[in-house]
Amino acid sequence: MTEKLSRRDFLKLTAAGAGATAVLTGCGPASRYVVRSPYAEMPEYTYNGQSTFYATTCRECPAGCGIVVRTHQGRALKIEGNPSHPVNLGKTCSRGQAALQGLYNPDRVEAPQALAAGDRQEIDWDRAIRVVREALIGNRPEEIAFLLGPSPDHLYDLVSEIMRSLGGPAPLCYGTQALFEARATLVQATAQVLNRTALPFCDLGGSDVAFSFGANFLETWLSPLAYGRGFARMRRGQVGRRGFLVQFEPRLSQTGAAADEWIAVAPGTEGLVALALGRLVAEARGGLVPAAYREVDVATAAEASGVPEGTLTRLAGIFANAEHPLAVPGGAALGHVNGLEAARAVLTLNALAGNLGQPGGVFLTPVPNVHPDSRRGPDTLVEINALIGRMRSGQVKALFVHGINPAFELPAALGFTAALENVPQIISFASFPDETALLADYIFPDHTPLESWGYQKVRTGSDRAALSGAQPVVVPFHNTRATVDVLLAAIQAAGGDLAAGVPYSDEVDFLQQSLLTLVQEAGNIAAPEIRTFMTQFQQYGGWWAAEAGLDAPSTPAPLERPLRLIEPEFAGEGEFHLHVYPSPILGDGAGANRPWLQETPDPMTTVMWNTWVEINPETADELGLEDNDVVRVASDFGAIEAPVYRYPAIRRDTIAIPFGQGHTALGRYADGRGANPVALLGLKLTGAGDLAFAATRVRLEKTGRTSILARLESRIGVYGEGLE
Amino acid sequence: MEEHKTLLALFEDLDPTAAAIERLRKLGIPDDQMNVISGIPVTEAMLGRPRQWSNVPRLALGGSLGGFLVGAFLAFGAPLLYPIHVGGQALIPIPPSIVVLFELTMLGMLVSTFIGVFLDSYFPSYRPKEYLPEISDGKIGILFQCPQQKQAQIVLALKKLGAESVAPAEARQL
Amino acid sequence: MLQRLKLLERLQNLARRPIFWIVTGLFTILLAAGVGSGIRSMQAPPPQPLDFNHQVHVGLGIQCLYCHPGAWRQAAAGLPTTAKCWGCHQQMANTKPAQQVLVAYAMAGESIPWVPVFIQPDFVYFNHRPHIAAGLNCENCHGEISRQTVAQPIPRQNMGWCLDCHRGRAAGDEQMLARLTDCATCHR
Amino acid sequence: MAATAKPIAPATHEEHAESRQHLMLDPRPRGEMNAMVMESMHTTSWKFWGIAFLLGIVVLVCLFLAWGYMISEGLGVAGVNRPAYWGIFLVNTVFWIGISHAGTFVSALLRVFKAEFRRPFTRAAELMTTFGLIQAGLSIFMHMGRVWLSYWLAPYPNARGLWPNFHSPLAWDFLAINTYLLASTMYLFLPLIPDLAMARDRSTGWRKVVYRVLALGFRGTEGEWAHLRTAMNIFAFAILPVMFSVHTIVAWDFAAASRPGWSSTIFGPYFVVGALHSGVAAVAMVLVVVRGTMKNMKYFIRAEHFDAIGKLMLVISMGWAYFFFNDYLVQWYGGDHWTHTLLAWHESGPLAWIWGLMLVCNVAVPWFLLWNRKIRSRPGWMFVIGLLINVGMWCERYVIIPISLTINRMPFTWQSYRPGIEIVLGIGTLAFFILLYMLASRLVPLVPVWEVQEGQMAHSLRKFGRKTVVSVSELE
Amino acid sequence: MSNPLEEVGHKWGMVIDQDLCTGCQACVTACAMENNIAFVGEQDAAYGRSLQWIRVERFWEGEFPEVKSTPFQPVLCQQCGQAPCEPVCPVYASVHSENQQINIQVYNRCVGTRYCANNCPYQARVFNWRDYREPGPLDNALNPDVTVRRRGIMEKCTFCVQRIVQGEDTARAEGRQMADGEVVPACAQACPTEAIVFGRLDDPDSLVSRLKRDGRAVQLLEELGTQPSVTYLKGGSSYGRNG
Repeated sequence: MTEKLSRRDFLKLTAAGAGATAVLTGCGPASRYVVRSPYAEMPEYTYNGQSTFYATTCRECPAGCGIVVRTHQGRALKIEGNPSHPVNLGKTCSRGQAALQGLYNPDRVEAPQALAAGDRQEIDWDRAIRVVREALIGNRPEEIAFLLGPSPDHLYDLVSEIMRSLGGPAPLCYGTQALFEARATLVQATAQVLNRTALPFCDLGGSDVAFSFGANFLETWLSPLAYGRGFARMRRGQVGRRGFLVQFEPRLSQTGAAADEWIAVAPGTEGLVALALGRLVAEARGGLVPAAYREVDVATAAEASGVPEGTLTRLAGIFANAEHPLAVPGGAALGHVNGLEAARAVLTLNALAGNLGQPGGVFLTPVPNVHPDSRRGPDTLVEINALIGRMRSGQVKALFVHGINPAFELPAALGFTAALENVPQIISFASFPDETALLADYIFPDHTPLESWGYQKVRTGSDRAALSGAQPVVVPFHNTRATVDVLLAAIQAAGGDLAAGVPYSDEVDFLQQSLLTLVQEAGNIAAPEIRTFMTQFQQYGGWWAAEAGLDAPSTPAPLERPLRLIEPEFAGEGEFHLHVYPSPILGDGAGANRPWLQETPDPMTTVMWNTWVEINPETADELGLEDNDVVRVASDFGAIEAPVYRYPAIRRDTIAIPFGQGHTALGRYADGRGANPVALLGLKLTGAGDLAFAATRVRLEKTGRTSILARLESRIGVYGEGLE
Repeated sequence: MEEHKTLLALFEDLDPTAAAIERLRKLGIPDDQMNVISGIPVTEAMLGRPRQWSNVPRLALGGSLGGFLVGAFLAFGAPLLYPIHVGGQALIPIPPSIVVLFELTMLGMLVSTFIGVFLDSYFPSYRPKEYLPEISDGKIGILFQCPQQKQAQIVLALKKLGAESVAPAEARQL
Repeated sequence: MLQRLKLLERLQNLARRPIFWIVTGLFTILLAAGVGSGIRSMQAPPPQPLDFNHQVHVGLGIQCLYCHPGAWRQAAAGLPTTAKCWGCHQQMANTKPAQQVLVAYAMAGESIPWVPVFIQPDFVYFNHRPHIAAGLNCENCHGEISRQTVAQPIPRQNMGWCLDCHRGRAAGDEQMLARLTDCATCHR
Repeated sequence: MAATAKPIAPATHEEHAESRQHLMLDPRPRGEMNAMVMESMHTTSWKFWGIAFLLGIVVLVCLFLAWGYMISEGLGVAGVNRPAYWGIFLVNTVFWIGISHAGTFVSALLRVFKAEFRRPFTRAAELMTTFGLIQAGLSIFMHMGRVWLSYWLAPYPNARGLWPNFHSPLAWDFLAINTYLLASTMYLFLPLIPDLAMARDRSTGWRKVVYRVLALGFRGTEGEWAHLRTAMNIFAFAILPVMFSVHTIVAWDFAAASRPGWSSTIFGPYFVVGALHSGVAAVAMVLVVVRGTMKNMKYFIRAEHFDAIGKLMLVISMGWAYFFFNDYLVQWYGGDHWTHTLLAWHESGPLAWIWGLMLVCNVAVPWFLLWNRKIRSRPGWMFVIGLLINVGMWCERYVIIPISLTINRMPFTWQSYRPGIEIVLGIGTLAFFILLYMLASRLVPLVPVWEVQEGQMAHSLRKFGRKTVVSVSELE
Repeated sequence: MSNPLEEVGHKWGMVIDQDLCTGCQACVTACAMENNIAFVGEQDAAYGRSLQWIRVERFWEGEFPEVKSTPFQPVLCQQCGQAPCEPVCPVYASVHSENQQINIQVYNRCVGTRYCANNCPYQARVFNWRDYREPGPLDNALNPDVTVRRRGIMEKCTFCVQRIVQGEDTARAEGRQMADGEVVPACAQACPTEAIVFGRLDDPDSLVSRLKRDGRAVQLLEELGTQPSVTYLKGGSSYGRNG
């Protein structure tokens, strides 16, 4: 017997109602004839005027945080952290908070669409499933390609299974977010140093001195909320000892701003600094300098990195004297041609500190026992490039895209968009009309995460093995369908060996079968059989091990191998290093269509709604650049234009541009806003085969135009403009 | 009772007017049966007339008292009707109350003064009255009631004193 | 010129003619009727999809809370679902027009689009629970619904109306008065 | 003594020729003056109607349409922002209230002190008070975010059980401005009654009807005059403190706020003097226009009047400079960090030119020009100086409101103010003021003839040895 | 035992540890989502018209390469005990809640004089310069417990008073006292480092009361005597390994 306002009435009540009523405040309510339709039959768990909370997983980035969504009469109202979820313990970030604006975004793909004669037409799902079926069985298996996002989720596991069953190539998973985190490089370095193909977990909370080499772990890196919690624990200190954080990076990031010291190292020399520090630490400790550091020359490192030797010695002293020192590799430090070596150098520093598997040290996160045969890390640019090569040469007949927007995210130099033209059938599962979806022949929109079932493996960030669970918190808002269901329906329609190899009736069935392996494991859920397990899985928002515990790396004596760093190399010509970083607010650009993310100020520059070019004020003075002057940033691979932000904390030889804006699609809030810096990136690779995204040089040209950046901060009050 | 007639005598100057009034009085017309109409404020003293009584000052005083009371209600009474605390200030703060009291006292005084003029002068009244437009051109008129039998005598006397005209006053639409 | 001079007099003459007063009177009546109907529409019971007879139902001994169970534990009292109505009505002969309407809704499985009678502006956050908890009866605010057929609104149920009662209940208790007259109690 | 003051001596007499420069010593028969004033009201060229029409269009577009647009769109179309929450609307409000002070000042204060030069232009000044206050009221309503609820400011029993908050200077403002508007309108009307009666006696047609209604049946009996005189005396004394209170309360709106640069105890008198500064300058401008455009006004408004107003302007300018310096010195000497930042922002910020213009127009211009009697006596000069002073005073309010609001104690929020639709609406109020004044000049005798005649009667020449001097007698 | 049903009046307060604040803006977005704050678009945002109730301030110290940003400072309505914004409102739209000891803005009473915003030394108030309506279906996520504001209305942080009132009502309904941390505003709830702590200042044992007694506790513009309910923990961010 619930009063359920229809959506139209809700509009009336809220937006107009509050307004119109206020006019007639003295005269009585203006919304006199609002009609309220109570339910014909009361749905379960729904009470009059009371909110219902559903636990699910935030899918705005690959970290896999648990969230609880407040729903009210069938509408999702607010996202809150899941307090018992081991990744985020009840906390949320901006992007998670704004996920509702994805669900209720006015620019969603509302129904399956087909491109016919250059026109987009809505089709029904039956036809969509026929199209998918044809694409799956009408092509040879090696002519089918799946390009998925970086999240280790159930879709990846299912597609892996399908492709295995078909005998085709494994799905590729990639994303700019993973690229800027240098995931692939880090995973490979971990494999080399710590002997496991996994992401390391740095126990910031247990350390008292942490040196971060480019890892922007408070913004986007790996698991910002987990690291944020670690940072807080470190700052609160163990026994009255406040943790000390030093950040090595050419441009002061938000993490650097929260750190106690920021060392502006020259781009590409972070690894060199790590090596020099290692040697100095070893020397400070006394005794023999390990083999790893014997070839290191501190003076050369100081010269190349621009960090005075005295500073290095001082920092090495702090590191050496710390009880629980920790070195964190990540981000742009690994985005150079020597990125893999840099990552190894930093990880080796931990070995030197002796913190591997110790509190305040480096751990490896156990992975829940679900589809253990799935791959562990994201693919590298080399593999993406190979796919593009196959596409270009017409070897790919059907391309399925989900969870990634390659036309926007991949460096323009790769030529993905051009290669698409040689693919006869492109099927996008995007929920939003993004750049890739608009180039696709079909858009079969998936539900947005809050309408979806699923699970996501927690790669890092939690203190135990964890599988984050997702369930719909509201009924699908539009005529969308879960991609897993579409694939399964197509496979069932295809029948034959394929259907036999992928024996799931629908998404929930797939989930239940996948989770079967967990029923017996000791975890938060004690259920004898899968149905009960599933209920509790939904209730808790996932499964996680009963006991906290991370794996200690088994190291094959990393200190015994001499560490060498190749000279950094840079793509293209220009007087500036280009430092592209993912916007802490917009992430990989998928957040650009959430108006509130657009209006949430960037933490460091407080800019909203736009892209900017950060440049050292002294350099700007030399070039005659003022704030808001639009400059043309050109590399050998492309050029973009954006207004200048005179950023006090960036090296003079570096300019920085946030990634996330510059969409040419994705709806009204993203389209035509800002510029996309991936257009500038050259194609140097790291030792791990991933893109060396920080190794591009660019040139600046004044355009003579100005464009006012919307910033929250006052240029008068913060920079004294007009007051001198 | 004798028959009375209302006459209006017009004069050019102040002096003859004053003399005429003196003369009328001597002829037995009491002050309360005379009135002077002029285009400028001719004071009673100039013409040797008894001082006019005005209620305006009293009304102003009463009005200011009324205004003060309204102000006192707003300043001291209204906050008690729905006590709302703001900014850590007292519910009834003294300095702002003084401002309220002052403004409403003055408002009461000025409004009642204005109304006082209306009351005392019987404004507005659009009934026909004894009047000549020449008065607003600077002439001074004496409006008086005289017994029928004395009329000729008085007219003659006034003419002698310089009256431009002495004629039975006709009530006319102003 | 002279004619013009007599404008006032002509106005006065006009005022003496009956047609003037008839026209003026009609105009005034129309105006008043407009204003009156406007106000009435604010206070009159809105048309409902079916003329639910409260008197009969209460007379049968059905408690208010049976159909509006939200009142004792949450903000909204709630309206009954079609299923709840049908629970009883399927066992009887539904012959009256209103019952026929109910049958139609129940057969179609649709919800009945009730028009709420007691509504507050959107910036007023009324909560039934504390009112019931404070020992108030439904009739205190909703009037003699048990003697009405279709529910009737109470005129001038405005902020002063609420405050009067709140003040009365908190008489002599400073803390309670502070709570019951706090702006945030109703406005957020 | 004559009811119609007569020339003291033939005009040809050389000794008295000079004294006839004074209006009070150049009497004309009342009838003639009446005719002159009536003629000045009725002589209307096509140019007048052309200008009035244009102004009407400006008022319609710039005031009513623009305001309607702003009401429907919200204040976003104006330039107000955080932290400059108050912008040109309040600049205009203060400005117009300042203008409105002139009427009361000239009329009441000079009446109280029996400054005889006031006589011919008290009405012109009082009209400015009323019309200026209307613009001030409009401006303050424009400023409000939800103007349609502005009646909540009025104290009246209501269903919500709520009364206005008299802790708020804005509530005082509401009372004070309303009191002042009512009082000044009544004060305009009372001395107008005899002149309306005069006009009634001399007009025909619809005007006759209007005047008959407005003159309330006034004949000029002893009683009527006595009540009127008493009331005018009460008004002259009582309206002065009201006038002072109005602008002081406006100043308190700022001074009571805890903001750097605003929190100043001297703001009350400083604002009052500032108001007189702009007000008297505006009177000078209006008189120049009235004298130049209306028939027969050269007789009533003479060089002596401009001379006197010029002296007043000079004195007030000095007073303004004194208060400004006082305020500045204390802020400069004892101010905290924020106050010093604010002063630097005034003096060397991007809008420092406004601050400079304020000082030039308010101080330098009057001080360098008004000491000169020849300049004071020339209407053209007086118009320009009056205009500059008004520009200067507008700048002063602009400096105090939006420019000062940029600087607060939270430097992270400092933002400059860029006017938007306020400019259009400001032009609208100016046009509305001029339009109202123009229309009033056709309906209301701009010169209080009876006051002039009364003055002329009271003035006489007396010989002290060889020198002939003016003497004034007290008629009351 | 006192009857918890009759228990009224809490003094709510907040402590923000600037040493823990990472400037991540989660509080800003969370606040917007909870309180139906409208977004204003680029142009108005550039002109100081954004409607965030909480903002994270940061300044710069020093010159490159020794440059550092000052510790992030989230600034929200300080819920002053003696609030300068309250007495200046002519219509009692900005009033002190006796019950919650916070400063509340009654939106439906506001006539938009913006005096309160001028008088707020913390510049914590924002004004609806336009009707920033959220286009459908975005408005599905509007919180029904918070009034949707229209143009011409001043608004500001309320300490999520809707949650406080609801929490109090729930506790009263269940006949118990409120537990520490039972009610938190959206910002504190989201804050990844728990730099924002919320609770009852009238309870000496609550976390917020204990943190407030910390030696690092300061209040913004203390010299003005506004008695804010928000306390900042400063310091500890220089070298200070033993901060």
